[in-house]
Amino acid sequence: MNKKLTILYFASFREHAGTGEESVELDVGTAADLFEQLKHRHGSAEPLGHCKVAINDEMADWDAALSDGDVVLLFPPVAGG
Amino acid sequence: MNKKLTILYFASFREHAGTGEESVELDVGTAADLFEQLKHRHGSAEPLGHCKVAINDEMADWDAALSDGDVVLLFPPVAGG
Amino acid sequence: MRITADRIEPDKQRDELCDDRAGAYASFEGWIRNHNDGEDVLRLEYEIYEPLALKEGQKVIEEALEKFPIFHAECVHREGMLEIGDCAVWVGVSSAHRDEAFEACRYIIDQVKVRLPIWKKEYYVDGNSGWVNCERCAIHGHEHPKVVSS
Amino acid sequence: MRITADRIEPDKQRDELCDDRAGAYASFEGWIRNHNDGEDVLRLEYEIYEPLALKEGQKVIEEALEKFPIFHAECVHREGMLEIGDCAVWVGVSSAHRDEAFEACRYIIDQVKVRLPIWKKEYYVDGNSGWVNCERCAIHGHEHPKVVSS
Repeated sequence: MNKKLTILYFASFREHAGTGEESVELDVGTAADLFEQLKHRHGSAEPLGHCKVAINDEMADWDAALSDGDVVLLFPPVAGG
Repeated sequence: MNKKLTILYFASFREHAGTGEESVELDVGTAADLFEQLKHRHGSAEPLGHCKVAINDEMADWDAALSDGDVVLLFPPVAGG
Repeated sequence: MRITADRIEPDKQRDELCDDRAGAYASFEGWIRNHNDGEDVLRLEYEIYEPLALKEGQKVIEEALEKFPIFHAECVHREGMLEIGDCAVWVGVSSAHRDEAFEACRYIIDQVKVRLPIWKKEYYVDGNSGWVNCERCAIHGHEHPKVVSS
Repeated sequence: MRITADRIEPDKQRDELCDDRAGAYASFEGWIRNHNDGEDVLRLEYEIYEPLALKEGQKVIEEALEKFPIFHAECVHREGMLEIGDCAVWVGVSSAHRDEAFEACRYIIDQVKVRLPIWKKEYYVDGNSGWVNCERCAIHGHEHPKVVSS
Protein backbone atom coordinates (compact mmCIF):
# COMPACT_ATOMS: atom_id res chain seq x y z
CA MET A 1 0.00 0.00 0.00
CA ASN A 2 1.33 3.39 -0.96
CA LYS A 3 2.17 5.94 1.71
CA LYS A 4 2.29 9.68 1.27
CA LEU A 5 5.62 10.88 2.62
CA THR A 6 7.45 14.17 2.72
CA ILE A 7 11.19 13.78 2.22
CA LEU A 8 13.73 16.36 3.35
CA TYR A 9 17.21 16.21 1.84
CA PHE A 10 20.28 17.78 3.45
CA ALA A 11 23.74 18.86 2.33
CA SER A 12 25.08 16.59 -0.45
CA PHE A 13 21.74 14.74 -0.65
CA ARG A 14 19.95 18.01 -1.34
CA GLU A 15 22.46 18.98 -4.00
CA HIS A 16 22.03 15.65 -5.74
CA ALA A 17 18.25 15.66 -5.50
CA GLY A 18 18.24 19.24 -6.73
CA THR A 19 15.69 20.03 -4.04
CA GLY A 20 15.51 20.16 -0.26
CA GLU A 21 12.01 18.77 -0.02
CA GLU A 22 9.65 16.63 -2.03
CA SER A 23 6.46 14.65 -1.61
CA VAL A 24 6.34 11.04 -2.70
CA GLU A 25 3.84 8.23 -2.73
CA LEU A 26 5.64 4.93 -2.35
CA ASP A 27 4.99 1.43 -1.16
CA VAL A 28 7.70 1.24 1.52
CA GLY A 29 7.86 -0.46 4.90
CA THR A 30 10.87 0.96 6.70
CA ALA A 31 13.13 3.99 6.47
CA ALA A 32 15.81 1.72 5.01
CA ASP A 33 13.44 0.69 2.20
CA LEU A 34 12.84 4.35 1.44
CA PHE A 35 16.56 5.12 1.40
CA GLU A 36 17.14 2.35 -1.15
CA GLN A 37 14.20 3.38 -3.32
CA LEU A 38 15.37 7.02 -3.38
CA LYS A 39 19.03 6.20 -4.08
CA HIS A 40 18.82 7.72 -7.55
CA ARG A 41 17.45 10.93 -6.00
CA HIS A 42 20.02 11.61 -3.26
CA GLY A 43 22.71 9.98 -5.37
CA SER A 44 24.41 8.48 -2.36
CA ALA A 45 27.38 6.20 -2.73
CA GLU A 46 27.39 6.05 1.05
CA PRO A 47 26.44 2.83 2.77
CA LEU A 48 23.22 3.21 4.73
CA GLY A 49 25.16 2.81 8.00
CA HIS A 50 27.03 6.06 7.42
CA CYS A 51 23.85 8.03 7.01
CA LYS A 52 21.15 8.92 9.50
CA VAL A 53 17.43 9.29 9.37
CA ALA A 54 14.88 11.23 11.38
CA ILE A 55 11.14 10.78 11.28
CA ASN A 56 8.93 13.72 12.23
CA ASP A 57 11.89 15.51 13.81
CA GLU A 58 12.98 12.57 15.96
CA MET A 59 16.16 10.63 15.25
CA ALA A 60 15.12 7.15 14.17
CA ASP A 61 16.57 3.75 13.33
CA TRP A 62 16.71 2.68 9.72
CA ASP A 63 14.39 -0.22 10.50
CA ALA A 64 11.68 2.10 11.83
CA ALA A 65 8.34 1.56 10.09
CA LEU A 66 6.99 4.49 8.12
CA SER A 67 3.40 5.68 8.36
CA ASP A 68 1.28 7.61 5.94
CA GLY A 69 1.96 11.32 6.34
CA ASP A 70 5.43 10.96 7.90
CA VAL A 71 8.10 13.58 7.29
CA VAL A 72 11.36 11.73 6.67
CA LEU A 73 14.69 13.55 6.96
CA LEU A 74 17.59 11.97 5.11
CA PHE A 75 20.98 12.91 6.51
CA PRO A 76 24.25 12.22 4.71
CA PRO A 77 27.26 11.47 6.94
CA VAL A 78 27.53 14.26 9.50
CA ALA A 79 30.68 16.26 10.17
CA GLY A 80 30.20 18.78 12.94
CA GLY A 81 32.91 20.75 14.68
CA MET B 1 85.23 20.03 56.42
CA ASN B 2 82.72 22.81 56.93
CA LYS B 3 81.09 24.46 53.96
CA LYS B 4 79.65 27.96 53.88
CA LEU B 5 76.15 27.67 52.47
CA THR B 6 73.27 30.04 51.94
CA ILE B 7 69.91 28.41 52.60
CA LEU B 8 66.67 29.74 51.18
CA TYR B 9 63.42 28.57 52.78
CA PHE B 10 60.06 28.69 51.06
CA ALA B 11 56.42 28.63 52.10
CA SER B 12 55.90 26.46 55.23
CA PHE B 13 59.66 25.97 55.60
CA ARG B 14 60.17 29.73 55.75
CA GLU B 15 57.41 30.10 58.30
CA HIS B 16 58.93 27.44 60.51
CA ALA B 17 62.46 28.76 60.16
CA GLY B 18 61.15 32.25 60.87
CA THR B 19 63.32 33.50 58.01
CA GLY B 20 63.54 33.15 54.26
CA GLU B 21 67.31 33.08 54.14
CA GLU B 22 70.23 32.23 56.36
CA SER B 23 73.92 31.47 56.12
CA VAL B 24 75.28 28.35 57.73
CA GLU B 25 78.61 26.64 58.08
CA LEU B 26 78.12 22.92 58.21
CA ASP B 27 79.99 19.72 57.53
CA VAL B 28 77.61 18.19 54.98
CA GLY B 29 78.14 16.08 51.89
CA THR B 30 74.88 16.04 50.02
CA ALA B 31 71.70 18.08 49.86
CA ALA B 32 69.98 15.24 51.68
CA ASP B 33 72.47 15.54 54.56
CA LEU B 34 71.71 19.24 54.76
CA PHE B 35 67.96 18.63 54.78
CA GLU B 36 68.34 16.24 57.72
CA GLN B 37 70.65 18.54 59.65
CA LEU B 38 68.28 21.49 59.22
CA LYS B 39 65.14 19.53 60.13
CA HIS B 40 64.70 21.49 63.34
CA ARG B 41 64.87 24.73 61.33
CA HIS B 42 62.32 24.05 58.60
CA GLY B 43 60.32 21.88 60.98
CA SER B 44 59.36 19.47 58.27
CA ALA B 45 57.37 16.37 59.05
CA GLU B 46 57.49 15.69 55.32
CA PRO B 47 59.58 12.79 54.06
CA LEU B 48 62.50 14.00 51.98
CA GLY B 49 60.94 12.46 48.89
CA HIS B 50 57.99 14.88 49.00
CA CYS B 51 60.26 17.89 49.04
CA LYS B 52 62.54 19.32 46.37
CA VAL B 53 65.89 21.02 46.36
CA ALA B 54 67.60 23.43 44.01
CA ILE B 55 71.27 24.36 44.07
CA ASN B 56 72.30 27.72 42.63
CA ASP B 57 68.94 28.09 40.90
CA GLU B 58 69.02 24.67 39.24
CA MET B 59 66.73 21.86 40.30
CA ALA B 60 68.91 19.17 41.86
CA ASP B 61 68.73 15.64 43.20
CA TRP B 62 68.89 15.10 46.92
CA ASP B 63 72.13 13.15 46.53
CA ALA B 64 73.84 16.06 44.78
CA ALA B 65 77.11 17.01 46.49
CA LEU B 66 77.26 20.50 47.99
CA SER B 67 80.20 22.83 47.47
CA ASP B 68 81.44 25.72 49.52
CA GLY B 69 79.50 28.84 48.59
CA ASP B 70 76.43 27.04 47.23
CA VAL B 71 73.01 28.60 47.54
CA VAL B 72 70.61 25.83 48.51
CA LEU B 73 66.86 26.26 48.05
CA LEU B 74 64.67 24.04 50.18
CA PHE B 75 61.20 23.51 48.75
CA PRO B 76 58.35 21.97 50.72
CA PRO B 77 55.86 19.89 48.70
CA VAL B 78 54.69 21.99 45.80
CA ALA B 79 51.05 22.61 44.94
CA GLY B 80 50.68 24.73 41.85
CA GLY B 81 47.52 25.36 39.89
CA MET C 1 23.33 23.77 23.29
CA ARG C 2 23.28 26.82 21.11
CA ILE C 3 23.56 27.36 17.37
CA THR C 4 24.51 30.76 16.08
CA ALA C 5 25.21 32.58 12.84
CA ASP C 6 27.29 35.12 14.78
CA ARG C 7 30.89 34.98 15.90
CA ILE C 8 31.33 32.72 18.95
CA GLU C 9 32.74 34.60 21.95
CA PRO C 10 34.58 32.01 24.10
CA ASP C 11 35.24 34.42 26.96
CA LYS C 12 31.57 35.25 27.37
CA GLN C 13 30.62 31.59 27.13
CA ARG C 14 33.22 30.78 29.76
CA ASP C 15 31.86 33.36 32.18
CA GLU C 16 28.49 31.63 32.14
CA LEU C 17 30.05 28.45 33.56
CA CYS C 18 31.59 30.16 36.59
CA ASP C 19 30.72 28.62 39.94
CA ASP C 20 32.21 29.21 43.38
CA ARG C 21 32.45 25.46 43.85
CA ALA C 22 34.44 25.00 40.63
CA GLY C 23 38.20 24.52 40.73
CA ALA C 24 38.60 23.41 37.13
CA TYR C 25 37.50 24.61 33.72
CA ALA C 26 38.29 22.83 30.47
CA SER C 27 37.34 24.13 27.06
CA PHE C 28 37.70 23.10 23.47
CA GLU C 29 37.39 25.09 20.29
CA GLY C 30 37.28 23.88 16.72
CA TRP C 31 38.89 26.39 14.39
CA ILE C 32 38.69 26.60 10.61
CA ARG C 33 42.09 25.54 9.38
CA ASN C 34 43.64 26.28 6.01
CA HIS C 35 44.05 22.68 4.93
CA ASN C 36 42.27 19.35 5.07
CA ASP C 37 43.20 16.01 3.57
CA GLY C 38 45.99 17.65 1.63
CA GLU C 39 43.78 20.36 0.11
CA ASP C 40 44.18 24.10 0.61
CA VAL C 41 40.98 25.37 2.16
CA LEU C 42 39.72 28.90 1.59
CA ARG C 43 36.55 28.88 3.67
CA LEU C 44 33.99 26.50 5.05
CA GLU C 45 30.22 26.45 5.09
CA TYR C 46 28.27 24.79 7.87
CA GLU C 47 24.78 23.53 7.20
CA ILE C 48 22.83 22.60 10.30
CA TYR C 49 19.37 21.16 10.72
CA GLU C 50 18.72 23.23 13.77
CA PRO C 51 15.68 21.60 15.42
CA LEU C 52 17.42 18.24 15.71
CA ALA C 53 20.93 19.62 16.26
CA LEU C 54 19.64 21.50 19.30
CA LYS C 55 17.74 18.50 20.61
CA GLU C 56 20.62 16.07 20.10
CA GLY C 57 23.20 18.55 21.40
CA GLN C 58 21.18 19.09 24.56
CA LYS C 59 21.03 15.34 25.00
CA VAL C 60 24.81 15.07 24.70
CA ILE C 61 25.28 17.76 27.35
CA GLU C 62 22.83 16.07 29.68
CA GLU C 63 24.65 12.78 29.20
CA ALA C 64 27.91 14.49 30.17
CA LEU C 65 26.27 15.96 33.29
CA GLU C 66 25.14 12.47 34.25
CA LYS C 67 28.34 10.60 33.44
CA PHE C 68 30.79 13.02 35.08
CA PRO C 69 30.68 14.92 38.40
CA ILE C 70 30.70 18.34 36.74
CA PHE C 71 28.83 21.53 37.54
CA HIS C 72 28.13 23.12 34.17
CA ALA C 73 28.65 22.31 30.51
CA GLU C 74 27.75 24.09 27.32
CA CYS C 75 28.33 23.83 23.60
CA VAL C 76 27.92 26.44 20.87
CA HIS C 77 28.11 25.63 17.17
CA ARG C 78 28.41 28.16 14.40
CA GLU C 79 26.44 27.93 11.15
CA GLY C 80 26.88 29.53 7.76
CA MET C 81 30.03 30.60 5.95
CA LEU C 82 33.23 30.69 8.01
CA GLU C 83 36.71 31.96 7.24
CA ILE C 84 40.11 30.52 8.17
CA GLY C 85 40.75 31.05 11.88
CA ASP C 86 37.07 31.35 12.81
CA CYS C 87 35.79 29.38 15.77
CA ALA C 88 33.27 26.81 14.49
CA VAL C 89 32.48 25.11 17.76
CA TRP C 90 33.10 25.80 21.42
CA VAL C 91 32.70 23.42 24.39
CA GLY C 92 33.21 24.40 28.02
CA VAL C 93 32.94 22.46 31.27
CA SER C 94 33.39 23.51 34.91
CA SER C 95 33.87 21.09 37.79
CA ALA C 96 35.55 20.68 41.16
CA HIS C 97 38.56 18.83 39.78
CA ARG C 98 40.28 18.66 36.40
CA ASP C 99 39.90 14.96 35.56
CA GLU C 100 36.20 15.25 34.99
CA ALA C 101 36.44 18.65 33.30
CA PHE C 102 38.77 17.23 30.64
CA GLU C 103 36.79 14.02 30.25
CA ALA C 104 33.41 15.70 29.95
CA CYS C 105 34.74 18.29 27.51
CA ARG C 106 36.20 15.54 25.37
CA TYR C 107 33.00 13.52 25.58
CA ILE C 108 30.87 16.42 24.42
CA ILE C 109 32.97 17.39 21.40
CA ASP C 110 33.37 13.74 20.34
CA GLN C 111 29.63 13.16 20.44
CA VAL C 112 28.72 16.49 18.85
CA LYS C 113 30.97 15.72 15.90
CA VAL C 114 29.33 12.40 15.09
CA ARG C 115 25.73 12.73 16.28
CA LEU C 116 24.46 16.19 15.39
CA PRO C 117 22.95 16.84 11.93
CA ILE C 118 25.74 19.19 10.86
CA TRP C 119 27.54 19.14 7.54
CA LYS C 120 30.41 21.16 6.23
CA LYS C 121 31.33 22.07 2.73
CA GLU C 122 34.90 23.08 2.06
CA TYR C 123 35.74 25.67 -0.57
CA TYR C 124 39.25 25.11 -1.93
CA VAL C 125 41.84 27.52 -3.20
CA ASP C 126 41.63 25.81 -6.61
CA GLY C 127 37.98 26.79 -6.96
CA ASN C 128 36.51 23.39 -6.18
CA SER C 129 34.31 22.60 -3.23
CA GLY C 130 33.28 19.43 -1.48
CA TRP C 131 31.28 18.07 1.41
CA VAL C 132 33.50 16.82 4.19
CA ASN C 133 33.21 13.17 5.07
CA CYS C 134 32.06 12.17 8.50
CA GLU C 135 34.81 11.92 11.06
CA ARG C 136 33.73 8.58 12.48
CA CYS C 137 34.06 6.95 9.07
CA ALA C 138 37.48 8.52 8.63
CA ILE C 139 38.49 7.07 12.00
CA HIS C 140 37.20 3.65 11.09
CA GLY C 141 39.07 3.82 7.83
CA HIS C 142 35.96 3.46 5.70
CA GLU C 143 36.24 4.28 2.05
CA HIS C 144 34.08 7.30 1.36
CA PRO C 145 34.10 8.47 -2.22
CA LYS C 146 34.52 12.22 -1.87
CA VAL C 147 31.81 14.20 -3.60
CA VAL C 148 33.58 17.04 -5.33
CA SER C 149 31.91 19.54 -7.59
CA SER C 150 33.56 22.50 -9.28
CA MET D 1 55.61 30.30 30.66
CA ARG D 2 54.51 33.44 32.38
CA ILE D 3 53.95 34.37 36.02
CA THR D 4 51.81 37.35 36.83
CA ALA D 5 50.43 39.24 39.79
CA ASP D 6 47.64 40.59 37.57
CA ARG D 7 44.37 39.02 36.56
CA ILE D 8 44.83 36.34 33.89
CA GLU D 9 42.93 37.13 30.69
CA PRO D 10 42.19 33.79 28.99
CA ASP D 11 40.78 35.37 25.83
CA LYS D 12 43.94 37.39 25.21
CA GLN D 13 46.11 34.38 25.94
CA ARG D 14 44.04 32.32 23.53
CA ASP D 15 44.45 34.84 20.73
CA GLU D 16 48.23 34.44 20.93
CA LEU D 17 47.92 30.74 20.03
CA CYS D 18 45.97 31.34 16.82
CA ASP D 19 47.42 29.75 13.71
CA ASP D 20 45.90 29.26 10.27
CA ARG D 21 47.02 25.63 10.35
CA ALA D 22 45.25 24.98 13.65
CA GLY D 23 41.89 23.18 13.73
CA ALA D 24 41.83 22.54 17.45
CA TYR D 25 42.34 24.52 20.62
CA ALA D 26 42.14 23.06 24.12
CA SER D 27 42.48 25.09 27.28
CA PHE D 28 42.41 24.52 30.99
CA GLU D 29 41.92 26.94 33.85
CA GLY D 30 42.37 26.37 37.55
CA TRP D 31 39.90 28.47 39.52
CA ILE D 32 39.91 29.26 43.23
CA ARG D 33 37.07 27.27 44.68
CA ASN D 34 35.28 27.87 47.94
CA HIS D 35 36.15 24.56 49.56
CA ASN D 36 39.01 22.10 49.84
CA ASP D 37 39.28 18.89 51.83
CA GLY D 38 36.03 19.71 53.59
CA GLU D 39 37.11 23.20 54.66
CA ASP D 40 35.41 26.44 53.63
CA VAL D 41 37.99 28.53 51.82
CA LEU D 42 37.88 32.33 51.85
CA ARG D 43 40.92 33.13 49.71
CA LEU D 44 44.19 31.65 48.62
CA GLU D 45 47.74 32.93 48.48
CA TYR D 46 50.21 31.69 45.89
CA GLU D 47 53.90 31.85 46.65
CA ILE D 48 56.13 31.25 43.66
CA TYR D 49 59.88 31.09 43.36
CA GLU D 50 59.82 32.81 40.03
CA PRO D 51 63.29 32.13 38.54
CA LEU D 52 62.86 28.37 38.78
CA ALA D 53 59.12 28.32 38.15
CA LEU D 54 59.73 30.07 34.83
CA LYS D 55 62.61 27.79 33.92
CA GLU D 56 60.78 24.59 34.86
CA GLY D 57 57.52 25.80 33.29
CA GLN D 58 59.29 26.54 30.03
CA LYS D 59 60.79 23.06 30.14
CA VAL D 60 57.34 21.52 30.57
CA ILE D 61 56.01 23.45 27.58
CA GLU D 62 58.97 22.41 25.45
CA GLU D 63 58.44 18.80 26.45
CA ALA D 64 54.81 19.10 25.33
CA LEU D 65 55.89 20.58 22.00
CA GLU D 66 58.22 17.61 21.51
CA LYS D 67 55.87 14.88 22.67
CA PHE D 68 52.78 15.99 20.77
CA PRO D 69 52.29 17.31 17.21
CA ILE D 70 51.01 20.70 18.36
CA PHE D 71 51.64 24.21 17.06
CA HIS D 72 51.63 26.41 20.14
CA ALA D 73 51.34 26.00 23.89
CA GLU D 74 51.47 28.43 26.75
CA CYS D 75 50.91 28.51 30.50
CA VAL D 76 50.29 31.47 32.80
CA HIS D 77 50.30 31.18 36.59
CA ARG D 78 49.06 33.82 38.97
CA GLU D 79 50.90 34.76 42.17
CA GLY D 80 49.83 36.58 45.32
CA MET D 81 46.46 36.70 47.04
CA LEU D 82 43.49 35.36 45.06
CA GLU D 83 39.78 35.40 45.73
CA ILE D 84 37.13 32.74 45.11
CA GLY D 85 36.44 32.47 41.39
CA ASP D 86 39.79 33.92 40.32
CA CYS D 87 41.77 32.12 37.64
CA ALA D 88 45.00 30.82 39.21
CA VAL D 89 46.43 29.07 36.20
CA TRP D 90 45.70 28.96 32.50
CA VAL D 91 46.99 26.48 29.90
CA GLY D 92 46.27 26.68 26.18
CA VAL D 93 47.30 24.51 23.23
CA SER D 94 46.59 24.81 19.50
CA SER D 95 47.10 21.98 17.00
CA ALA D 96 45.76 20.53 13.78
CA HIS D 97 43.55 17.93 15.50
CA ARG D 98 41.92 17.66 18.89
CA ASP D 99 43.57 14.50 20.26
CA GLU D 100 46.91 16.17 20.68
CA ALA D 101 45.44 19.47 21.87
CA PHE D 102 43.69 17.71 24.75
CA GLU D 103 46.67 15.49 25.55
CA ALA D 104 49.24 18.28 25.53
CA CYS D 105 46.99 20.55 27.59
CA ARG D 106 46.56 17.80 30.14
CA TYR D 107 50.27 17.04 30.16
CA ILE D 108 51.20 20.65 30.83
CA ILE D 109 48.80 21.23 33.72
CA ASP D 110 49.71 17.88 35.31
CA GLN D 111 53.42 18.65 35.19
CA VAL D 112 53.02 22.27 36.25
CA LYS D 113 51.13 21.18 39.34
CA VAL D 114 53.82 18.81 40.57
CA ARG D 115 57.09 20.24 39.27
CA LEU D 116 57.03 24.02 39.61
CA PRO D 117 58.10 25.65 42.88
CA ILE D 118 54.65 27.00 43.67
CA TRP D 119 52.89 26.78 47.02
CA LYS D 120 49.46 27.80 48.10
CA LYS D 121 48.19 28.82 51.47
CA GLU D 122 44.49 28.59 52.10
CA TYR D 123 42.70 31.04 54.34
CA TYR D 124 39.62 29.48 55.84
CA VAL D 125 36.29 30.96 56.85
CA ASP D 126 37.00 29.95 60.46
CA GLY D 127 40.07 32.21 60.58
CA ASN D 128 42.66 29.45 60.23
CA SER D 129 45.08 29.08 57.38
CA GLY D 130 47.21 26.28 56.07
CA TRP D 131 49.63 25.32 53.34
CA VAL D 132 48.07 22.99 50.84
CA ASN D 133 49.67 19.59 50.48
CA CYS D 134 51.16 18.58 47.20
CA GLU D 135 48.75 16.99 44.80
CA ARG D 136 50.99 14.09 43.85
CA CYS D 137 51.16 12.96 47.47
CA ALA D 138 47.39 13.26 47.74
CA ILE D 139 47.03 11.10 44.65
CA HIS D 140 49.42 8.49 45.98
CA GLY D 141 47.51 8.43 49.23
CA HIS D 142 50.51 9.49 51.31
CA GLU D 143 49.84 10.68 54.80
CA HIS D 144 50.82 14.33 55.01
CA PRO D 145 50.30 15.91 58.39
CA LYS D 146 48.59 19.18 57.51
CA VAL D 147 50.37 22.22 58.89
CA VAL D 148 47.67 24.49 60.23
CA SER D 149 48.28 27.71 62.10
CA SER D 150 45.65 30.07 63.44
